Amino acid sequence: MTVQELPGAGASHRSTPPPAWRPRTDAAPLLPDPEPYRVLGTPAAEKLDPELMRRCYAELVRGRRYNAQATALTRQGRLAVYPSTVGQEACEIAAALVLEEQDWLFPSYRDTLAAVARGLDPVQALTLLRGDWHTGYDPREYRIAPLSTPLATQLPHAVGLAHAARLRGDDVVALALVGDGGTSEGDFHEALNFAAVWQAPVVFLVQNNGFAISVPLAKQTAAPTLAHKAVGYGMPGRLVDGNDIAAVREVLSEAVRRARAGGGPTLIEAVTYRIEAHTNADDATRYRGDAEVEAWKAHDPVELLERELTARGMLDADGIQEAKDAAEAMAATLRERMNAEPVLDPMDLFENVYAEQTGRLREQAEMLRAELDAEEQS
Amino acid sequence: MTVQELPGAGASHRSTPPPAWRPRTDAAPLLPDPEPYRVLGTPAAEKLDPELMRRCYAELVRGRRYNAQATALTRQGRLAVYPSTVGQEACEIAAALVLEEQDWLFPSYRDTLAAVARGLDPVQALTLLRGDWHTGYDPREYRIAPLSTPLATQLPHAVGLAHAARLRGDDVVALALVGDGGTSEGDFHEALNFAAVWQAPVVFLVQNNGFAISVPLAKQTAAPTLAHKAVGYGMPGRLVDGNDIAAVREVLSEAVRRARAGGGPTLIEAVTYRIEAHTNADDATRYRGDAEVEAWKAHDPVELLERELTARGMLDADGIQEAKDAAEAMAATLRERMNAEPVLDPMDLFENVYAEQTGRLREQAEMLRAELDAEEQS
Amino acid sequence: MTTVAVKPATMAQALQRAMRDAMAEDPTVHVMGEDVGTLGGVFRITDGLAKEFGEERCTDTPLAEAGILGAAVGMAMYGLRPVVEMQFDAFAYPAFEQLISHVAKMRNRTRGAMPLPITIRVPYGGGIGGVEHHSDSSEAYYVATPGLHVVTPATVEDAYGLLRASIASDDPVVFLEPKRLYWSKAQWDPAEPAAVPGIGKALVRRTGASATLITYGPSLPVCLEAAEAAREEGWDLEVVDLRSLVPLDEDTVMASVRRTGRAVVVHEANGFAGPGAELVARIQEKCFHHLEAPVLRVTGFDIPYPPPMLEKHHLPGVDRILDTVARLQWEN
Amino acid sequence: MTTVAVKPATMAQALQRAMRDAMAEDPTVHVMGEDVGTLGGVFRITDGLAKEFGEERCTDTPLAEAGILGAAVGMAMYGLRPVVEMQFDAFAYPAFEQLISHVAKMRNRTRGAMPLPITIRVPYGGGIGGVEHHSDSSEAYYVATPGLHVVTPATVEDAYGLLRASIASDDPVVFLEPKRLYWSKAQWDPAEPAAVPGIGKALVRRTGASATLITYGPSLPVCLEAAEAAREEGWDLEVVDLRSLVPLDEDTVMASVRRTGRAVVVHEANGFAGPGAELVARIQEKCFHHLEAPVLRVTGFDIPYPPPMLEKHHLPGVDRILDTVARLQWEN
Ligand SMILES: Cc1ncc(C[n+]2csc(CCOP(=O)(O)OP(=O)(O)O)c2C)c(N)n1
Ligand SMILES: Cc1ncc(C[n+]2csc(CCOP(=O)(O)OP(=O)(O)O)c2C)c(N)n1
Ligand SMILES: [Mg+2]
Ligand SMILES: [Mg+2]
Repeated sequence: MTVQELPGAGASHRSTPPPAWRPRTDAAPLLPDPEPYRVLGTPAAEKLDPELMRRCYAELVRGRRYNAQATALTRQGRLAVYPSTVGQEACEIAAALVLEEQDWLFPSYRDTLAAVARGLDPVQALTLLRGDWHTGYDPREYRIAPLSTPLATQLPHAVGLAHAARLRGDDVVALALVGDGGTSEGDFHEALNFAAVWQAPVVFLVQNNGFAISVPLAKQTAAPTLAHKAVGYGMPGRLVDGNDIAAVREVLSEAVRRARAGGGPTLIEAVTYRIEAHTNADDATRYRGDAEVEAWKAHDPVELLERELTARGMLDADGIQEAKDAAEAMAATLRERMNAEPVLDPMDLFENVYAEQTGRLREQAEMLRAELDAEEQS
Repeated sequence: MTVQELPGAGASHRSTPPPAWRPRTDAAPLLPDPEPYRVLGTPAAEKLDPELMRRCYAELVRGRRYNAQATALTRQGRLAVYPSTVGQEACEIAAALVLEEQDWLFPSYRDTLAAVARGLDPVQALTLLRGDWHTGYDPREYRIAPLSTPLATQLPHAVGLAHAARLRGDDVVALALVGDGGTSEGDFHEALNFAAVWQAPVVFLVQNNGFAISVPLAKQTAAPTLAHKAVGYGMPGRLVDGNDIAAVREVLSEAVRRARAGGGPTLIEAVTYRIEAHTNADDATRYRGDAEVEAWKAHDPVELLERELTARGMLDADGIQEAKDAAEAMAATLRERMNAEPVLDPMDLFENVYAEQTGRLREQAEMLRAELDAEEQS
Repeated sequence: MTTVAVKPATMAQALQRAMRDAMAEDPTVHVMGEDVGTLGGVFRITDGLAKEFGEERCTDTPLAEAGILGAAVGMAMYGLRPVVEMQFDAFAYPAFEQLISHVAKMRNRTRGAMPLPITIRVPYGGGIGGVEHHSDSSEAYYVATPGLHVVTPATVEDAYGLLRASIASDDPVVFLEPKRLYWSKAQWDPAEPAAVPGIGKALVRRTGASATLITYGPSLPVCLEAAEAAREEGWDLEVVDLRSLVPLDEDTVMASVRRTGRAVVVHEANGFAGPGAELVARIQEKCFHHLEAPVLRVTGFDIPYPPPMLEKHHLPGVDRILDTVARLQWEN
Repeated sequence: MTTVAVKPATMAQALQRAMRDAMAEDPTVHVMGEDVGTLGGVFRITDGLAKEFGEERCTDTPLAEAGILGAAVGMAMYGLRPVVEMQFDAFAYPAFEQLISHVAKMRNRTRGAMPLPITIRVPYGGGIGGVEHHSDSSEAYYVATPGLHVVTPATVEDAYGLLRASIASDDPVVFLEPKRLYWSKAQWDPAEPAAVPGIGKALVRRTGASATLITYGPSLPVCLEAAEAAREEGWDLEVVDLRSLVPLDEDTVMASVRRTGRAVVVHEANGFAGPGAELVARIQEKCFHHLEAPVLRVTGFDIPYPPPMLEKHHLPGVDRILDTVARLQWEN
């Protein structure tokens, strides 16, 4: 299946006058197929790579366990807050796995799992959420941008980075994650437009999990699908079943390939569902019913893949157990490591505001130093 | 010709899970016809209303003369700056004429002509541009919002006003004008999205005049047309020849009618051209060639209509002369009235910052009062 | 006179009540923002309003702050009184162009013809363990923008009264809600809410003779605590609660400082070019010959809001206030 | 030493030259913004750069300020040094969320791992007859945001030197260009541009003994003129040009005020909570016992920028400065 290419930034047909003006109808954009693309449970699943799918499965199981562990840590007071991705693991994992080492991931505040699946130490991924310093790692080391809390603001960053890499002749693709709610922000619009005009090697993955906190998609947009937004930027738009990791992976990898080959950006909407509340602090019963949640639970990303792989003999009980054990081990380590009280030096407050401390900051640092010394003495 | 209706804000199909999920393909949006809609020079022109078209013609001639006079006023120092709409008069006039008395017009900084054509005294319309107070009229009296200089920021205002009117049960449509460059702003996106979700009675008219100051459309968007942006909001998008006043009027009036009937917003792209420089302060030769300008001059909105009407016997030499005379009379009056030195009271600086002057402002007003008195005495 | 025992109410409840009463009295009052409808807001301040007044009067908007405020401008142009909720301090930033270039200027540019009676509620400040972008004290931006009123309550009673006054104002009001006081309680009778105080009057919350602490919002309780503690050191501190940053009630402030001869301004916002700077500048101008010592400030450091685990070092606390009072040249 | 006669250059030329030299020396420097390429910017400050370095180094972007600054953030993350032009002061507002929530915070939030060497050029201030949104002095917003440097030249030489220093800085710099000085001229040899001064050093532009005028950017020439005129009144005024608002060179300021004992801060921005407030607050704290009179301010009024026909009343002028100096309690 291919996505028809759209006219790129070079299209300047509209600066000649109407009498001579002819639209490039031969390159007219296709509307995205409003049926989410699926692989699992369809004949296309036959061609799945067993090795890759087992890896996906192991990561899904680990991701689910990671979610459970992180939520448990909020109850133990070890995390201040955790936005769960239970139900969305297929998107998170596929996003992490589709990238090459030199590529960049731009996660939103919800996407610690994608960062972890890309190889980031979970403790480093979670510093923000435990109330420690914001970014517990060097973004350049992992090519993972800091988690972005202000919604959609990370999208222009991804565009700028991808554009810079292309200008420098480097083979780098940026993959930016955003929620359905985030698509309403002006930054979403500006980022997609810049990406299309610059033909930047960037892929936008919208995880449409049905809600922006309590606000359902129907109050967020009147478009047939969020993928339809691609049309207005002149880039391909794709709709995919976000709980079908094989499908998400395929659509993503096609988009990444196109970006890498100079074919410009793609907008992908992955239809999924946030099974748990917005965060541990949220009460989802205020805005949605059990029936909806239950229906989505029956379309669980881990089970979908497990069912497919076992039915096809690509996964057996041992394989399942192995994945579970690995996940448990990860969880145990994470639990243990998160139980260690983090040690922060208050004097670090003044260290990185600027490359060089201003006089004012030096003064304030001295004041705090004196206060801390006095405390220690008393 | 009809525009197929799109699914409105009520479309909540995506909150049920994929297994049960079926897109409303029966209501799939149409891509806008990428050929600008035209009437003049086509068989459709036969059905034109002679009365209405003569009115349009008179307004076009007056609009062209208004543009010339305003530019002349910049040379005489009577206007600080003037962004000309020569070449765009069909859009400006059609926008003004399509509205009912109770409707609202939301002009951009360029659209004084639309305001004047709606009935605003040109001297009041031009206060901003002569360096006088910003809004020389009561917006509520004329239902013309203040000219908006920050690009696209007027669009959410139009949505909010239209929405408010609908909530109050009033029959009011808002028509908002914006440039091609303005479509890149986040506020454009947010406004269109709000309009669609709320099904607000608002019409967005993009005057694509080829440039945002020096930046051609090809650097502004990679979309096939700006009308295609409608798809991503779930509203109808239309492309129209912006120099064909009959076509612009028809497309606008259809959109206004739909909005009035509760059918929600429409995005219209009018393909036109800015014949003169961005403003009198701009040097257009730095970024575009004569050939392009000449080609567009051959597609002049005034001439297009004049040709059509005379060919069809709807307009004769007398009619033409009459329109010219009226335009000259308007220009003479405008010239004369703008020659009067405006009298501004410096103390007004403090009058309308708040309903009630703060203590600080009272103090500052006293200081200025004392300075002015001292000046007078010396 | 007999006093009726009333149950304690939280600031959150008082704010909710203020909106409810305003909506009941005036059909042009509309509440809008992210999650304000069905959910009742992430802090539940709008709880129940959608149910009572319908979703058209208390509306869950799309997630776009410039769009929200811009739409509110249009609604106000048509005669409504929008009450906009910004979900957190830092999430008001996308709306700054609408705020600065339209909300603040509309009355002035139309020479009074088109005032915009918009109330913009912004939960602000730290001390709740919030992660980045959830603890900013962004008042410096608002107070530096002529055309806006900037108001912030520090008590349950004021929360009600000031919010009513803000909604009733024909001018745009940035209504800053000290989020760590949302759950603070006081004896307050929702059935008999206090008379609505106008905007722009400061209040002496505690009288004293040695020096004046000038503060507002989340720092008021800290200052009152410091004033109590100061008694041990022999200082009798007066505490002024500004309640409104624009307009600023200079009369109350100057009268107090002239009386005490010493002043400290306390706020959570960064010190550098924060609201305290204006107060200090003005006090030294107006009270120059009454001052026994320079006017000092206790503020947040000049750093981005710190990680929650370090915020206690950043926020003005009792000790730091007392240390600063001690520097008011008592030996003179 | 012999001095070579050089032709006068304008500030606009010096700024253009600074970018050109920076781009020639460092291939990671990229200029971007609305109309900066083919047109060379509405003020022609980037004139010729696209031609010399190609459109990929000097890029006409789509018309979207948040997108421009956001893209610059991404480019800086990848190691480029973007120089962003905001077309006018008020058109930087749509980019405030990117500025406050990312540009200012990135180094701090990544604990130094990811600094953002972005220069944001903002033509600012009035006095050019510009219509609404074209004359704002928006520095209060920038200086209240920790993590940003805020710099503004007042002379042709500094325009070059400070812009070079800003582009070379590893931290984000808001570079405020006083647009009414764009066409101011000075003897300045583009072939031998002066050494690049670092960011953060104020300069005494005129020595004097009676009082200190502290100012920056567009108000420097006004203050120098006022100082000349003051001689007639018998006042010998010192004039300090801040050049950098963040960091603030307090040493130079305080040394001057301690010497003269009197100070007036002058700027175009609104007075209320403007940058002058911080200066006054700091001076009275640091120089309390040296002050013969309160520190006063001459600033724009606390109103939205007025219509051009009235701007002369709003802008600090020589007379208003002298009137204010006269109020410095000379009778003491
Ligand atoms: C600019 C901005 N406005 C508001 C918020 C507060 N907020 C945090 S998460 C959220 C909902 C996000 O919804 P969506 O984009 O669908 O992502 P999801 O939470 O579903 O992953 C909101 C409104 C924010 N973080 N940033
Ligand atoms: C938010 C904002 N950014 C920048 C500007 C400066 N500016 C004024 S007009 C203009 C170009 C506008 O182009 P377009 O939207 O196509 O309208 P046109 O001028 O062609 O009518 C620009 C960049 C502005 N007015 N507002
Ligand atoms: Mg969501
Ligand atoms: Mg244009």
